[in-house]
Amino acid sequence: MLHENERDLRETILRISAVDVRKCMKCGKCSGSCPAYEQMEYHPHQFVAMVDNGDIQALLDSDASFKCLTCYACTERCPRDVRPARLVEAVRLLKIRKQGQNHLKPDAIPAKLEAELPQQAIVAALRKYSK
Amino acid sequence: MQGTAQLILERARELMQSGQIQRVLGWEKGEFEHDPTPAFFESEEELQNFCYNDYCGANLSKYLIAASKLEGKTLVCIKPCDSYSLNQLITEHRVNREKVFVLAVPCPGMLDPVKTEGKDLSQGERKDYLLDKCLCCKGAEHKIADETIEGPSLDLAPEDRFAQVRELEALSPQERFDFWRGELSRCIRCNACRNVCPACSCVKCVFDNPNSGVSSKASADDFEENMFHIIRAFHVAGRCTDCGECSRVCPQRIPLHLLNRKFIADIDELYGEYQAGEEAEQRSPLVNYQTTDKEPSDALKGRG
Amino acid sequence: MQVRQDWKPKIVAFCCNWCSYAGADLAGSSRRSYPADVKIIRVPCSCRVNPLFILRAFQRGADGVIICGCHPGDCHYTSGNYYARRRMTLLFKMLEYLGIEKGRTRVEWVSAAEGAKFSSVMNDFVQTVTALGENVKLEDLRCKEPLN
Amino acid sequence: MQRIGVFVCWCGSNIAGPVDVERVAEAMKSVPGVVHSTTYQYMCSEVGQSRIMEAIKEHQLTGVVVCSCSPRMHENTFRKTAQRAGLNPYMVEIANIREQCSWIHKDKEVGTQKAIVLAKAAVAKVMLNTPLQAGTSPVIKRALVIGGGIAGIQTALDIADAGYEVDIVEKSPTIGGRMAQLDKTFPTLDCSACILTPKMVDAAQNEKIDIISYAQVEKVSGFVGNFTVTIRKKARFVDELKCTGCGACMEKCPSKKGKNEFNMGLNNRTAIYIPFAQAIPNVAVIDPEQCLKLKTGKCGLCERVCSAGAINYKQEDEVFERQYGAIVAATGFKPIDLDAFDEYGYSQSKDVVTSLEFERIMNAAGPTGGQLVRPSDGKHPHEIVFIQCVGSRDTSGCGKPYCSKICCMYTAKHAMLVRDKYPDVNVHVFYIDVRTPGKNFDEFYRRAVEQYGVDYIKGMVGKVFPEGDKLIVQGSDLINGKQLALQADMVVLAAAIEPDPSARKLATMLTASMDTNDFFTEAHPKLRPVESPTAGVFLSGVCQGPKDIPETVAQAGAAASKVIGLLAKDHLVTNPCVAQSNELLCNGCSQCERVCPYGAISYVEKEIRGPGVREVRRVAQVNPAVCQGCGACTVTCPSGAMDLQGFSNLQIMAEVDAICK
Repeated sequence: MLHENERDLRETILRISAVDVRKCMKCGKCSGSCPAYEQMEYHPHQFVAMVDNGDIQALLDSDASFKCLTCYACTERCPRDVRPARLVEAVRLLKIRKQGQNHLKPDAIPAKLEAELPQQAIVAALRKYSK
Repeated sequence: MQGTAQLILERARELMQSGQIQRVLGWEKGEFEHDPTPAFFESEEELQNFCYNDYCGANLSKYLIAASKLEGKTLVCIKPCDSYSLNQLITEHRVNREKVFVLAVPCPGMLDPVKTEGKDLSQGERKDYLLDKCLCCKGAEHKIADETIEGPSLDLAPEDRFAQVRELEALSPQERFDFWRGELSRCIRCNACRNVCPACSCVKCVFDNPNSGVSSKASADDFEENMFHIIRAFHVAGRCTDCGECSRVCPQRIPLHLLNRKFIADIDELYGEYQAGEEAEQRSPLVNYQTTDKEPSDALKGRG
Repeated sequence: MQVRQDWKPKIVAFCCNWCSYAGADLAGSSRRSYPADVKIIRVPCSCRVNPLFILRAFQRGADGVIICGCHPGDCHYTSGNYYARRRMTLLFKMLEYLGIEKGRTRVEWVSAAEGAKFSSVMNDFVQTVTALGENVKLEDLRCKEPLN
Repeated sequence: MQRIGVFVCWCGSNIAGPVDVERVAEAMKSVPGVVHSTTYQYMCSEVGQSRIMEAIKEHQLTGVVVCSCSPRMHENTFRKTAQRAGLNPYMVEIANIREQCSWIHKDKEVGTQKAIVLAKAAVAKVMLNTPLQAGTSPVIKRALVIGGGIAGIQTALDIADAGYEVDIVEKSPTIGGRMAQLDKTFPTLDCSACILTPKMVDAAQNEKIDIISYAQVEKVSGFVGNFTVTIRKKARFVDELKCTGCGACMEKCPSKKGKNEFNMGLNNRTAIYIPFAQAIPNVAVIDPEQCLKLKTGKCGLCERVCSAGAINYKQEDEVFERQYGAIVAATGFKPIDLDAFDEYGYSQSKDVVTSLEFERIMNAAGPTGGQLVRPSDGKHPHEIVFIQCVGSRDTSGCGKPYCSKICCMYTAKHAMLVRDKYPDVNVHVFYIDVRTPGKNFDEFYRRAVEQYGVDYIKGMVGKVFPEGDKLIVQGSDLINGKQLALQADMVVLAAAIEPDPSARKLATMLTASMDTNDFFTEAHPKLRPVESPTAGVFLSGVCQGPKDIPETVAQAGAAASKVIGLLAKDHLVTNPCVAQSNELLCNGCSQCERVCPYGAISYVEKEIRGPGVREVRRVAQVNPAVCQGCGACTVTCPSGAMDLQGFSNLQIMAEVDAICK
């Protein structure tokens, strides 16, 4: 049995993502497709399994959701139409919606700037990683 | 309207002269402007009485059942909303497509003689005088046509046709019962609704068949009034195009279309949107199924 | 409304020959009782039940009508209960729309192995209909025997 | 005027305990129409039955109601009893006062009252019964098998073995089907051709079997026992009777650009060709798309070299009709198209192949002579990656939702064969689950792992892309929690299988139902797995669902035994409780036809004469040999033209009335 809190978190993630994690047949094609696999502490298939298990806190504590490139390869190739990227997105949203949990702050931007980096990417990242 | 009528007549004459059609199915002038009646015109001479005016609300498609049995081709004037009924009749093999020349005629919305009676039409908007069915117009597109006469169409955002159904659904069972008792108790069993309905085209109606077990010429009590209308609505469920003729012709002004629309609303909600007569050879939702259809117990959940 | 003290509802149960009628038989052979108010009419398939029969039952004074068939997917005729499911759903929703208490109509899937289910379904249905009382909205008074 | 006899059974104390049977019998005496009412301890006993027979004669009964146990128990018994006494067996109705009354009601008053109502309902019904005659229809003693793969061949051989004539209609120029393309078969690794071709020869030499190759079914009419089938035999441009299969024409043919279908398009063939060496019939065929003579009128080399004079450029399609008593669908399967699976690089690299292509590459008679080489450059591969479940178990819409069933085993077979023949080649298999239910199947798979050192990786491949002359296979290794990027020389995709596209058209012609995946539906998923719901149509092989060779052969035999059972009868006795259309009431609207699960309803234009009516009208007709009596049509019919004999509208309403009284 899950704790009430765990259950709530699980429900929240499922509601935000509209993903049916029970459809997963644990084939691992999502993680086989993921270009950010090495950077992510938890991999796309683990997001699905961990959400199903109600193990949301670990996902929230990890920065894996910010390493996801949102390329949707996992979602595109999933044979069961599970859409793991939306779970990653939901975890990220749940995190940045909390006070002071922004992953990217304007102050931190100058350090990340590279000459080649398009302006648009910075704005997009700011939108994606902070509320 | 007069321009349109003229265009229809000219074309009808041409086709008749060339021998492509044997007769015209249209509307005949009445005594007054507001009472044209459906009629067959067998000759150019007869066509002098043809009219197409603001009161030609009648759906002619059902008459084609009889016309299909006649020699030669019949030209029929079909308004956009009538085209659904015609498609449905073709799907059900009641009308022989080969024997029909479909002249698609434009419709600017038809007037309700009850609404216009004693009124000065220059006062108020056209909308106020339209037939109820026109207020939920399905649009200016003909779903079947051999040839199209261009002309003005109804420029009106259609009302939500299910609004009244939902209002009724929101009432308590007793209120609904009282509403329908009030309406249906006015029924005089004149059979006008049945006779005009393009879907109600059985060669012999169960209500006229002494062996059906439900025959009755006149409703003797509440039950039979209900029974007649429930059975009628059920028999046309999935085939009713919502042409609104039943309510239009009811001398007691019973809103019979609300029974049909209930079936349509439920079908749309439970089995996916379906418009009977949208095209020929469709499969009606009542002769179809999905293994995943909702269970009756779930579909009937909710209020009272 | 005057209800006689000894009033018992009249219930008509249409059961398909292959599953539900056999389920009713099993309820009997395993002695799972349900009220005698339920009388069963055997039909080959739930898709044989015409809305006319249901209205006829109400007309003649039935207080509740239940249709039992094979579970979806198990129809002896492969698809009959799927058609019945649509027809009955729409008909019962229409009756509800006309203000008839929806507890008076029901569709249940009972397999030939579900004797216990058949009995519990019937017990429950009789209870529901009894609570609703006599059917007065859909009856033909000429068909009624006079009240004593 | 009906004269009804009521017979109330005590069933020992089973009924007579909780029900006052004498009171029931007494009460029935006053029911209009009832002329005789009595009880007996055991109605089903010899004595009980003879009492019924005596009463039928003595009281000139026209109908009988037995108040007893469930009709599911003894309806047939009492029908036969009535028949022995000269009454039509369908003039008997049963009131179930045991299972549905005495066994569930303890209160004797309650039980007795209910028994009376049930008996009255049965009387009300029997008053409206009409004598019914079970009809008969003749059986044509010839079967048609559609599809000449192993399923069709086996079915035909078994039917012929029982002494019946059978035709095989095969759409390609030779029988053999998919099995002929296989190299080895699991789990025994015997050579596919070695076990299949003798069966093909048997079929060809069997006097009872007529192989109609390069042909298709165009139209089916009729019903069980009596089908009429139109067959189109496509023009081969070669006289089948004259051609000796010497192959001289193939050597001379200058047009060599046709895709070799037998080798899955891995190499080319000539315009005139014999699909493979052991083809049956071993007769050449000209591909009109490739033949220079047929396209341009210039060439004619094959005609010149053919010493048998078999070439006929003017040959035309031959269309003919034949009659059959039974039809077997054995249309088989094909691998799915991989267009929707770009990630595996099938269209980008020649070295990504399907398993069936790999089968041809490994086959000694295949395009490479059985040498394992890369299709792109002919080099020997060192790393091969197999990917399972390509398009199977896929609910995303790109593939098929079902498990294709055979892939786990043939992949293990391929992996094992490669390791056996080329120990220098490393073999990796990406799998989601390894499914090996079957005799000696799991042992086989374990042998691949344990003895042959095949590297099984639990996980799925995300993408395959060429890099230099290698293929990079990126996939997950779920057990080790790693993402792998393997360098492979070849990738083999276990593509899902799907029913042959011809099956859907055929199903429509046969009015046989199909599921959403286009597999034929069986009459009952457990108890009638080789019959279609359409009487007289049987299913053999993968057209009913994915299966391997042993299962296919078993099902082929089962289908054959069902066919034999049917053809062994001279006449079919039909159930008289079938639908009947009253032509005077029928609108011809086709609604009933759409709900009929058996295709029993057809329409005719007919002159209808009735009171005040004389016109030609389209009306429904029910074929009583095909109708199973479900009654779906009766409710669909708005005019009430369609009614069900034995369960008519009026009969059921009479029961309703009796119960509600």
